[in-house]
Amino acid sequence: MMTRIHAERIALVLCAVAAAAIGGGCGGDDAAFETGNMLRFGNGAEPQDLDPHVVTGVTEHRVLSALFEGLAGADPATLEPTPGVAESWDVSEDGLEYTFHLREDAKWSNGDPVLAQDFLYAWERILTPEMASEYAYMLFCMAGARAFYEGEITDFADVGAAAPDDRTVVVRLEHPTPYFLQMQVHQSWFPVHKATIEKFGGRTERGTRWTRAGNLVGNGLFMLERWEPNKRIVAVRNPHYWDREAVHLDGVIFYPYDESQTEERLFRVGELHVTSTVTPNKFDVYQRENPEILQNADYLGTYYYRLNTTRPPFDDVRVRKAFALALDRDDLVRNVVRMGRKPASHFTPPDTAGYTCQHTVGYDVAEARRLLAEAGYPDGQGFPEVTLLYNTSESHKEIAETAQAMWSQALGVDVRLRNQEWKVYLESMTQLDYDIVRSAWVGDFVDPITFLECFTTDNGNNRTGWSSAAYDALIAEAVRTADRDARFAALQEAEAILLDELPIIPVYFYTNAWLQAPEVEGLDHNLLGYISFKRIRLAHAAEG
Amino acid sequence: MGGDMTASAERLLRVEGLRTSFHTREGVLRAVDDLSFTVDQGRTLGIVGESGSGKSVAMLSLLGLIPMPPGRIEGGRALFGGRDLLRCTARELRRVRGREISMIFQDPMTALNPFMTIGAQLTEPLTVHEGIGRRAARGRAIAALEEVGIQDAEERLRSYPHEFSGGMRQRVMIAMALITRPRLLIADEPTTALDVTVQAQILELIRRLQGELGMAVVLITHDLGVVAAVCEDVVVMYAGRALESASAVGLFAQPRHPYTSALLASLPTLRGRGAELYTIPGMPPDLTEPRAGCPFAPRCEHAAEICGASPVLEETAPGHWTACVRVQRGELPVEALRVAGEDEGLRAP
Amino acid sequence: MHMTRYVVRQLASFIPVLFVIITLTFFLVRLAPGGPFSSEKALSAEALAQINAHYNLDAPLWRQYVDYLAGLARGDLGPSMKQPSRSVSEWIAYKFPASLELGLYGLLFALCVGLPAGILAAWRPNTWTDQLPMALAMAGICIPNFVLGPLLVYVFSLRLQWLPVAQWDGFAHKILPAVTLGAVYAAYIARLSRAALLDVLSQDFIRTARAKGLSEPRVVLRHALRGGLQPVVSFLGPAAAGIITGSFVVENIFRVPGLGTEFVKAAMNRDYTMILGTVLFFAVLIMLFNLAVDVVQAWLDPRLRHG
Amino acid sequence: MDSRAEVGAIDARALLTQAEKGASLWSDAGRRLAKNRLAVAGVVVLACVFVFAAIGPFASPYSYDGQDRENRFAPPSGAHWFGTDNLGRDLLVRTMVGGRVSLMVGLAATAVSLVIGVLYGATAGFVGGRLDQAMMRVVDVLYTLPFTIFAIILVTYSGQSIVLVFVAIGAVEWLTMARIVRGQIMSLREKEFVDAAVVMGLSRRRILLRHLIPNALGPIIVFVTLTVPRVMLLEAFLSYLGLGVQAPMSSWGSLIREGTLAMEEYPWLLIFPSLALSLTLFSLNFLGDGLRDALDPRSSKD
Repeated sequence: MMTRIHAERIALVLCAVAAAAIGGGCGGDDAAFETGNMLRFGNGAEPQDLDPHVVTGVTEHRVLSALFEGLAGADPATLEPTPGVAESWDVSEDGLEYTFHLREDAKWSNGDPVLAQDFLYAWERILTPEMASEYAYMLFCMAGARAFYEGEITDFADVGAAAPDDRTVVVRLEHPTPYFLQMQVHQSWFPVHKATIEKFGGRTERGTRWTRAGNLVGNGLFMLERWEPNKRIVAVRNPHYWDREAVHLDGVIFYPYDESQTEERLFRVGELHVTSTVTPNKFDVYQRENPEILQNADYLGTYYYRLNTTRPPFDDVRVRKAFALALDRDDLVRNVVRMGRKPASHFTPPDTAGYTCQHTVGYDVAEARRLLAEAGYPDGQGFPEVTLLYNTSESHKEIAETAQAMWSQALGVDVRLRNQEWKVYLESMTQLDYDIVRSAWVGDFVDPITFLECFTTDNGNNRTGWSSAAYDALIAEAVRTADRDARFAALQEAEAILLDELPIIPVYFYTNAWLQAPEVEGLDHNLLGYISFKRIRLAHAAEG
Repeated sequence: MGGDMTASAERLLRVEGLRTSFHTREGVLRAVDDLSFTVDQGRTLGIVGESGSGKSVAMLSLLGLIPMPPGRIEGGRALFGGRDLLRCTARELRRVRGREISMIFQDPMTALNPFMTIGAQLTEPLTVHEGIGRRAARGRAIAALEEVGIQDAEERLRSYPHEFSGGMRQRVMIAMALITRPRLLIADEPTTALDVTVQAQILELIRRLQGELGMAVVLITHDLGVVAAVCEDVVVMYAGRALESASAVGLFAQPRHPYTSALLASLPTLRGRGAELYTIPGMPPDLTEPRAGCPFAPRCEHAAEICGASPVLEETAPGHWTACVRVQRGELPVEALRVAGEDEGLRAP
Repeated sequence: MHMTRYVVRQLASFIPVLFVIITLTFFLVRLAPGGPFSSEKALSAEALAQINAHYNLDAPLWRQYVDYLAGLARGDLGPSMKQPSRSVSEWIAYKFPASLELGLYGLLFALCVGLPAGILAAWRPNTWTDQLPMALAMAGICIPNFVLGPLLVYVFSLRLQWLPVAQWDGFAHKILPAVTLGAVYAAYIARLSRAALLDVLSQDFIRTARAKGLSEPRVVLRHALRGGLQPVVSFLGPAAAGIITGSFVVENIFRVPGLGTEFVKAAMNRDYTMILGTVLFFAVLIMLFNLAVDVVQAWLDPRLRHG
Repeated sequence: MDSRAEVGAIDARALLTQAEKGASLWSDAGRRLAKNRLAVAGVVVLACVFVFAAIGPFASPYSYDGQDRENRFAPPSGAHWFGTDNLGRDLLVRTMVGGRVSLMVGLAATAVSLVIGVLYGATAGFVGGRLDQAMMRVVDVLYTLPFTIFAIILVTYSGQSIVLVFVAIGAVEWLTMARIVRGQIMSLREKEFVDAAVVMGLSRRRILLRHLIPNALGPIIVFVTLTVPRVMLLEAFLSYLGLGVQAPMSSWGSLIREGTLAMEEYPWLLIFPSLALSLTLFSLNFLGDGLRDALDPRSSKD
């Protein structure tokens, strides 16, 4: 009867384990919370952290822009500066000095007033070398910021930021920066609450508990109610927010679904109001069946191919040009990329802060063949085998497959495809260990410079081996120039050089597509994909 | 068949015309072909034959223990206590197995469940058939172990089979088989896998318990010596059939079938030391081949044309039945079947 | 008892093995191209230097290794480089419960479906009660979880609307992930237990059991099952360690906040400390499970108890 | 009755012949297999799948990478029996070509894991003791090393080739195989025929290869039929890491993965590659079952 005893014992243990599992699952952190007037927002991925000085991504930005507020806000559609913590500001004649006047009623979520020193504290923190902040360069337009970050100066007082009194912040700039106010919406310029940070660790310590729900003190529309990684982030009304009357939502729940299929399914059953993205296949379906739900907005990003100019055959500009001309972008975008995106015949997206490149690279097979023949490869004869490298993704793959087919058809050349896992791909790209590599650039702010400065000789984002003294000079000139027209003229000239030399082949300009429930109102889109939660309202909830 | 010689004894099991075959991918194998015999109460019947002669299959057929498929019982009757075992439902058969008829097997090393304690296995027939409590069953198990001569029985109940020697395991098997006091014990080569001294002990044990419990025993063996030592009646099987059936005394005194005679001749102990061993020429027949006539004919030194006719058992002497047509017809004098070296002969019990 | 001593000895033998695992992993991950902070937007050399210094990545490799071991000795797995809001131990502590729960349900499902299916199939081999469960098991093996998950969601969540699409809250949220996770294991268990049971059922002691007049259920469940469970148990040891540490695919489809994602993501991110932490955790689990297998095997088969 | 010793020897020999049967069974196995209808059907279907994959593409008017972008996502029709994919390529040809990769990977990687796993596991299980402990610790270590990293390093430092896929998959899959075989061998070691073999003075190598492994074939074959699908799907993950075949070439695993993404909109992209995979695995499974029955020394008893 031994076995029976054992069997009973096992059954008991199993029951206990199961009970523990069920009990553990149902209890604890799954307590119900109010979701009535809350925006259920698909946020794409899990934030790395909620420390504005640590994080880098768009995902984090959306959460942080609900929890913090900078000196200036931005119009959610046009990105024009709007008052934020500063109710007004003055700009000096030369455009190099900004004086911000902070509003009296700006408060932290614990009731403390938001003071000028909070901004200086934050900026010093992000620029302190030990903080090792990856986005510190966003502040480099500030005089001395770069030197401080690189350790050349150690006294923050020497950096161009000052607080003459509790309610005034003065910023001196290194060079004219037309997008300076707009950058205030970026987390790298947000203030942080000194007492909170230092309560949970050192000033420049990463990953302390200050960003946890219950600890985090912000100054935004909402405050952090709960943060369950990979489940949800709940932000609820901040009772101390100065403009609380203007906020319609009771809160936002951010759902981190990096699987866009899952996101779409949740949207379909009504669990999400907004998704972070939509797949091309679903885009087609919604466009056909529910166009009112589908949102699509221009996004400040360019998809392009880099060519390795340091080795044959792409060290020859004629070959580069032949490849660029042989790519039928219209066909590619219409049939493969889809999603309402636009073929790119230049690098900087059109109408970037009023700048549209006048020089273009088009689709001309005859010319492409002529150039290739001129380079010594008539009808592709003798052309070495080249490889198109991309990081693993379904969409990159299908674009690469199409490009391969187009080049083969138009030029008679044999392009092999090669996919690599993300970090390997980055390494190959950085080491110039490729022939052609899939690339993308998304602007940090709305200004052509964010695109064009990538291809200066020493820029870490160049990654093509291409170098042009004339180009470098033009970019440097544009950086120094305050006058808009003169600046744009220099940039036009620079981009023309880029498009003549073609170390890159522009493919298409991004758009941001997502699904949005009909009851969501006031969600405007802009080029940077920034979300402003202030004006969003849920139609049915407002009535009820 | 099966002798009216002991008319006084009550008939316990009567098997008539049992036919069992296996339907394998190679064809139909007739393992038991028209086998008949009887077992009388309290008596010991030996079934003798070479490996593959169908003796084990016949016994397993009675208890419904051959795997079906591929096995199939094609015909016959097996009357036991007023029932035909071959036509019992599975449930009825289960009530016979282990309660009225117990069986022990050739290899005690593999016949006991290695995953269960001796105690659990020993008491299982009791709990299943008699539904008695755990404590009572335990008591009976201890008694049963002591009965088969196992020391420290109480201790041993907690042991596992691998902690026992082969002989001990066979004792446990016997204890397990007899714990329900069955009316018939089928012992399928119970001593083949054991060494000589143990073999004798086990046989002696079976004999003793048979006497004490008054049960009948069917002893399957390929060893005529064992038959001579313990059996009262003998059936000689070859190729799935019974070739001869007699009392042990009668059989050893005068075999009435050439096969039996050849078997006896091949016993090493019956020959003088240093003499060449007698071997039966040829191989047992392939049971998947359809055949007619005497199955032993191809190997029989006395075979004649007439052996192509199918033989049936006939009583050629009182209580002595044979399936040899030539013996039945008197063509073959039984004296010709006497074995050499008979002087050293076997002393029947 | 022998078993206790065996367990203690095995536990002691873990330490050198873990040491080897840590060492190999530590140096292996550094061989993979790219680091935790390589990104599409290239960091300036200064920024990279700063951040490497912050995470001690600028020290000589042997130094980093020694420092890591020193931290380990203090029970400190270090900070996560790519998810700095929590330390590696905090991440494991946060994520493991969901994986464990999902894994247990998955395992429970696998056992509750797979074992009876295997027993049923072995009961009457080559009849429909054998072929139907085995065909289903084969289907379970053919359908990868990244297909099964969406299929189940499509049928049960989107069409029938019985169960939630994703998320990890109430019990209802756990059914589809558990089934998706457990299906292939159920199939494995069914096939393994059938094969093993058939093997056991052909052995002599089963004939003995039948000769005792036991009913078929009793023969199969009491006499054959223990032997038949052995291959299942050997399979389940490492499988269970794998299943309760989570599945990348299932967690992604159903958005389970589990550890499985971390194994893959940490590797993809080159989050060195996270990789080491999760590998170490997994190693300990798998060794414990293998030990558990040994113990269960010994319990199932008394012959192994004094081995 | 003083011939017991001799009888004992005869018994041992009988046991041995039974066990040896397992080894000498291979010739016999083919004959038995031929009588198993399901197994034969499995072989026939497998042969068809091989022909489908190997020769099929030549019989099609389409090529696996021929794009017809204006005709993308076309449902199955007379022109495209399996429909077309996201770039208007014929899915039938792509399924056939994908089969080449999957079949090759499935069989070769399984074979690699089988050979290593069986030899390793059998040795550990048979020798036992300290060596077994040490060998199993090695398995533990390898089992826990992060596979993703391993694959990434493999692709980085060895370039890319289909052979690497076999290596990568074989390298992980043999571990479980070794465990299972070891368990089997350990329990078989207890059986008498091993004692008999030892008594007969056979070398350990011979006992292992001719007596133990053949007797453990049942579970091994079952596990092999379980490994093939795992391996085929693992290939899809490896190609995610950049190991394996490159686009526009594909494999069943990758086709199925892509099909899942379009499951609701363009179901044929999931259905046909899945059918091809399932058909193959089912046939393989029937063949495996048949093979096991055919090779099982016990099934020849009586």
